[in-house]
Amino acid sequence: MHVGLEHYLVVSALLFSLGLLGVLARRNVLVMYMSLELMLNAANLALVAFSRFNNNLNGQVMVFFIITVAAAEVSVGLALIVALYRKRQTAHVEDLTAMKL
Amino acid sequence: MSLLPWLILFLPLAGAVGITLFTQRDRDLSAKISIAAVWLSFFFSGLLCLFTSGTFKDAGLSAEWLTVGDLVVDFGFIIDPLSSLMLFIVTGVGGLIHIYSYGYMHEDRAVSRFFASLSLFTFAMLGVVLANNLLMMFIFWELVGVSSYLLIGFWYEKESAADAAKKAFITNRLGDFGFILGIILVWATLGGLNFSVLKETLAKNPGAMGGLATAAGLLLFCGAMGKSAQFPLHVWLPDAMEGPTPVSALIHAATMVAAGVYMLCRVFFLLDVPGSHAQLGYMVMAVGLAAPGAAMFHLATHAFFKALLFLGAGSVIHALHHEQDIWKMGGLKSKLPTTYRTFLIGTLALCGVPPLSGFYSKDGILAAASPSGSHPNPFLFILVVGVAALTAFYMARLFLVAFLGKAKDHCVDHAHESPGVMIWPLRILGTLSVIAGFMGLEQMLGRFFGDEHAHSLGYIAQLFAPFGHAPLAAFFGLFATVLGFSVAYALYANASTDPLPAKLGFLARAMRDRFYFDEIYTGLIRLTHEAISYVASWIDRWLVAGLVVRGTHGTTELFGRALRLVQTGNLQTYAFLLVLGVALLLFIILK
Amino acid sequence: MLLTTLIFLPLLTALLLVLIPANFRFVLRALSLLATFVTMVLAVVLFAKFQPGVADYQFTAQASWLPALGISYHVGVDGLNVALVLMAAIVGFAATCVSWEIKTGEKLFYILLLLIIGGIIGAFASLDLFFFYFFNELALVPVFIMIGVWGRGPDKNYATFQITLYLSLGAFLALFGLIALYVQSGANSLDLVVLKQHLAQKPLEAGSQKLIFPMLLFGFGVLVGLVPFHTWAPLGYGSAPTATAMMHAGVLKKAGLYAIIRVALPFMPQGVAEWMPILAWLCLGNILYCGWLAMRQKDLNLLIGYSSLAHMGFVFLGIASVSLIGITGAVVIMVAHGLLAALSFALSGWLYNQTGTLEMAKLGGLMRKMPFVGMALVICFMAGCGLPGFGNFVGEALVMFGAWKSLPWFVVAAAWGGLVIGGIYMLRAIRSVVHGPQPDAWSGVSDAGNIWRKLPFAVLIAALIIFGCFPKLLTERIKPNVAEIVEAAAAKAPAKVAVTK
Amino acid sequence: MPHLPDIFFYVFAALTLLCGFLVVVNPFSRSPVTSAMFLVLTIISMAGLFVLLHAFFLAAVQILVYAGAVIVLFLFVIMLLDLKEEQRRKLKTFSLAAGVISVGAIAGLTVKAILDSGPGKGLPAPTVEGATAPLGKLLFTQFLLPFEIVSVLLLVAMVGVILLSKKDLK
Repeated sequence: MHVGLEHYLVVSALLFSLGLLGVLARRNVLVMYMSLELMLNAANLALVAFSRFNNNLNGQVMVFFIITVAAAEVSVGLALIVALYRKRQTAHVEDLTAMKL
Repeated sequence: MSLLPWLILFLPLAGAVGITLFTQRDRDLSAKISIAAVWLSFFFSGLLCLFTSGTFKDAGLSAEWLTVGDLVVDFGFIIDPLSSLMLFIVTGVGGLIHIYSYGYMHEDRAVSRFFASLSLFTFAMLGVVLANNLLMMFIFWELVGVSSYLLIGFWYEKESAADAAKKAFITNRLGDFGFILGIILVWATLGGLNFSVLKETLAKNPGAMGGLATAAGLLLFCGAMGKSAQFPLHVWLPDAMEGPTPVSALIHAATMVAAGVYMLCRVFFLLDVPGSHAQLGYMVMAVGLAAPGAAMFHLATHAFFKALLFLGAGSVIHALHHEQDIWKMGGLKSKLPTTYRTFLIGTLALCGVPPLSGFYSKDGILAAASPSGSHPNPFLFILVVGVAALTAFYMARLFLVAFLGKAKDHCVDHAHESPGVMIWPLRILGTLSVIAGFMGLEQMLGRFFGDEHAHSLGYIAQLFAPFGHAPLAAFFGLFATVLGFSVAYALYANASTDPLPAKLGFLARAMRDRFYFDEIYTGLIRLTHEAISYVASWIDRWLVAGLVVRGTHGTTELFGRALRLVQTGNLQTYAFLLVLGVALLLFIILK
Repeated sequence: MLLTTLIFLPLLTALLLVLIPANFRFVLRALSLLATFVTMVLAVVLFAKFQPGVADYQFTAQASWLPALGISYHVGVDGLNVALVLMAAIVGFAATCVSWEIKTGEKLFYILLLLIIGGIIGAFASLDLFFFYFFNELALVPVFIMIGVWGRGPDKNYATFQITLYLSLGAFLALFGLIALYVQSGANSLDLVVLKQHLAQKPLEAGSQKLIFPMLLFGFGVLVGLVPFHTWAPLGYGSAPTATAMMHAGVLKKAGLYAIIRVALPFMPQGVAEWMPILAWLCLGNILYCGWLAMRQKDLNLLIGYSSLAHMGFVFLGIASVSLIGITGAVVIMVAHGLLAALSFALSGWLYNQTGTLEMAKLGGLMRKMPFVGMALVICFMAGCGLPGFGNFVGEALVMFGAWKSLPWFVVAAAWGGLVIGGIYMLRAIRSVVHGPQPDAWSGVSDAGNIWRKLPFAVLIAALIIFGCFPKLLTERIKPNVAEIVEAAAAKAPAKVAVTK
Repeated sequence: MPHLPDIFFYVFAALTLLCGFLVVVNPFSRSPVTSAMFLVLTIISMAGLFVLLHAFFLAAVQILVYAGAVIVLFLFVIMLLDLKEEQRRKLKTFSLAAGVISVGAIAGLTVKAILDSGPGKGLPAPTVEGATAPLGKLLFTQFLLPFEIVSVLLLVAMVGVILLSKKDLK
């Protein structure tokens, strides 16, 4: 079968689900963060695929922005994790339950 | 010319405001400003009377105060014999009391405040007198209430004075409640507030008030009851004696109590509807008997001799350094000769001894009720005669015990006559009490109220007039006075303690406690307002604030606590719930 | 332009204060005083220049803001709000004057106070309901913060929660009503002028009128303390710092009433016919029930709080009468009561500062030590029980005259509540606070000594007396607009309450 | 005879998914370092997919930014924090099962939806080229404002990171 939009979208969906699973199952904040990156990339893939098959470059511009924002987000997020680690001596979500009253 | 009423009315107010704002510190100056203001008013009243001979109508007398829709309220004056006479009483008697107070209050710390209140009182009374419409009258009516409140409670640090002031105001308020409703009722049925407008409307259509006449009359009368201290709203008056004695004179005699009668005379035409008399008759007898002229006449003479008596009593109290128990006095005749003489005149006038003024004015009322009078009413006639006898009795008692006989306490030894500023008002009032009866006031008022029989007689003829046209009334009046005097003399001529309580037993105790009216009122208020407010407070605290508000708050919090169990604080639990939600949504959308 | 200056002068001053360091206390206070004083003077100028007897909006200014939704900044005054703007400016100045009592966090306090003042003037002046709501909320939010931070008494936090929740709920309901009005009217605008023209040609359907009207009535009613949504008021005022209580009880509350008269009455005649009888009964709740509650109070501030609710009852009675005289009276009361409530809380604030308590059983005989404040208190309470010579009397008398024809028995009850019950609790308060012998504990208290301390009281009393003696100043301005509103509101059916005669 | 790019697609897709899987659930190692390394592989194979989609510029950016910067940052933090703890902790079976079920549901639903709807049907032959020049033109004309905003965002992120990394963070 000729590879079309559907194929890329399925790959994107599966990749997204993998990332989601990582966020849900892993206990290490850093790995959860990586899983988030996976999810972002899955979205990127879908966008690029749409862009290609719809003959419209706007999708790729969007991806460009996503990558930029993701970079910013990663830097801030990691800085937060470092700060958190300094304070609590852990990077383990089960130990970070300050939100509980 | 039309400037005069404005000056008369606002001079005392200017005095009060000036004293309050600028001369609080200078006690002497404050007193002088106040006295000057009231006497200037008196002077202008004289001018007004001279130039207008009693009646005056002019556009400059009225200004629009408030107009909304069909409610038109003017700020205007009515100048007729009735108000002219009252102007003289208020400014004249009031002015004498001002002067008297200058001596009486000399020692007091807060003279400025006293005179400011006095001026305010004069202003308010003048307003009531001059008002040309019901609402303006009500406005000044209320101001009279508040200024009397300030005066009665002048010594506010005394618990009794503060309580008395409060009581006077609240009792007056009960009357005002009726008054304002009466005003609204009259306005709603007749469509106006000005006395002249109302009179015209009623003249054109005598039945305009219809079935509401009685209601309106009773409501307006309610207001008069409060101010004039008519039964059952009389309870505040005895307590009002807690104020300085000149205030008692002012309230009792000269003006405030008179305001009620004046108001009834002013709105007399509204009440002059068959059927409404009967209810009123037993209360304000003369007005009820359709004899407002007699009522106003008595009001004027009463102002003179009642003020005289109070000021005389004040003079005694002043001389004895605030000793008020008559059973500690006695033998004041030689110590206070002028006070003694003027007090004697006052007593005789009040008791209705001819040829003093009280005899004539009381006779006017008696004559109206006598079998040959305009409104024969034997029951009232007997009642009035009885009251006259009682009056003679208690006044003679007071006089015998306080002025005659031997001194009963050593405080009398140091007594000396009051200074001139206090004595001269007594002398003037004494003179007025003597001559007011045959000056022709009665005829003047009679003409105003449309009695065509009234005509001027010579002064000598005037002296004997009562015996001429209603001999029965005159003789009964005299008889009552003589009876009262004799009984009092028999009991008190040489008494050193009061023999009466022992003889009357329970009745005396009831009298001492003023027939338990205070207790009844306190009980009534407890039973109604206190009880309701207790219940309201309970409802508010436990049902509204407690059950409903706290209940809502409690239920919300309960839900919150239940939901808090889900809040583990674990990021992944939240994420899991989120994902479940997303899955559910996707399922619903995509299925 | 004058109006815009009036609104933004306090707001910009608040912005300026942000830039001044917190320890420049004198500068902060002086600037706030200056700004509010100028605002007051400008408001007086506005009031004086206002041309009475004309029903149109004057001093209007308009700037497009969100054309897609038909929202624009549109301000202007007519007879209804010109006096309210003046009242707000006067009370604002007085509230700034009495704020010397604040000793901590003055910077934030003055900023919030200026926000309240600018916000509420903006709310009164706005002719676009969006901006009315926005400015009203701008003024309300600082109230919560101020009670929470500078409040007093043990129930401070509960009071803050309660007042926040109640007022937010009321505002939410009202917002819902306004949005419903926006959608249902189809005018694509919340501008009063546009709405009026649009609704004159195409009135709302009866069904939506009957739904939107109660939303506005009760939503704004909660903001005013309509029984049974009143419990927040006394407690909140009892805990609030003086200036906040003055601003809220005096001015902010009136915004709710203003909105009812301005929006609910003229646009929804059928809603009026449906709901006014209920309002008439509820207003009795305010007049009598709150009056009785006031009789029971042992704390001066709670007493003032309940009595202010009782006064609101008169306004509601005036509104419920839907008559020219009654509603004119209601507006007069709004103005007079604003001044009066501010005066009462300013005085009770002074007493609290001097004695540290407002429990009436503990006070007494204060007249000797503080003749000025004592006299002002007597004047204030006398005005509170409807003494002629003060603005309140004019308003209450007008309401009673106006309501007589449609609601006679309610007037009887109201007169009883105002004259007798009001007299009883006000005089009891005077008796127990300033009269009687003076306990030794208060030998150290002091009167409002210098002119600055006396100024706020003097300004408020003077305003009350001026409006009381010359009511035409107010009524001549109010009348034409009320006449329009009554005409619109009574178009369908006048309020009639079935009362057995 | 399959088309050559199609073969490449299957290879890269399989690589991407496999490496992604190993990022999340690696049966042999719980170390974050391994996850990070597999993330690099995922990203590189995704760059391959981008190339297949003619998004050359993005493919380059992907490798440069992600593999070159982001993952390095990750590794840097991992080394800095010296994380070993998770190795000792077991994955809870319950949470894993719950995760797998819910995520599986989502995956199943989306994939089914994609396959059912067939979004690629009837589209014209793809001609668009994601080269640097057209993309750049677009970025500096139509998307100039977002571009500038994003640059400000980067600045803000930079400032934020510096602030967060201060020692005496309170």
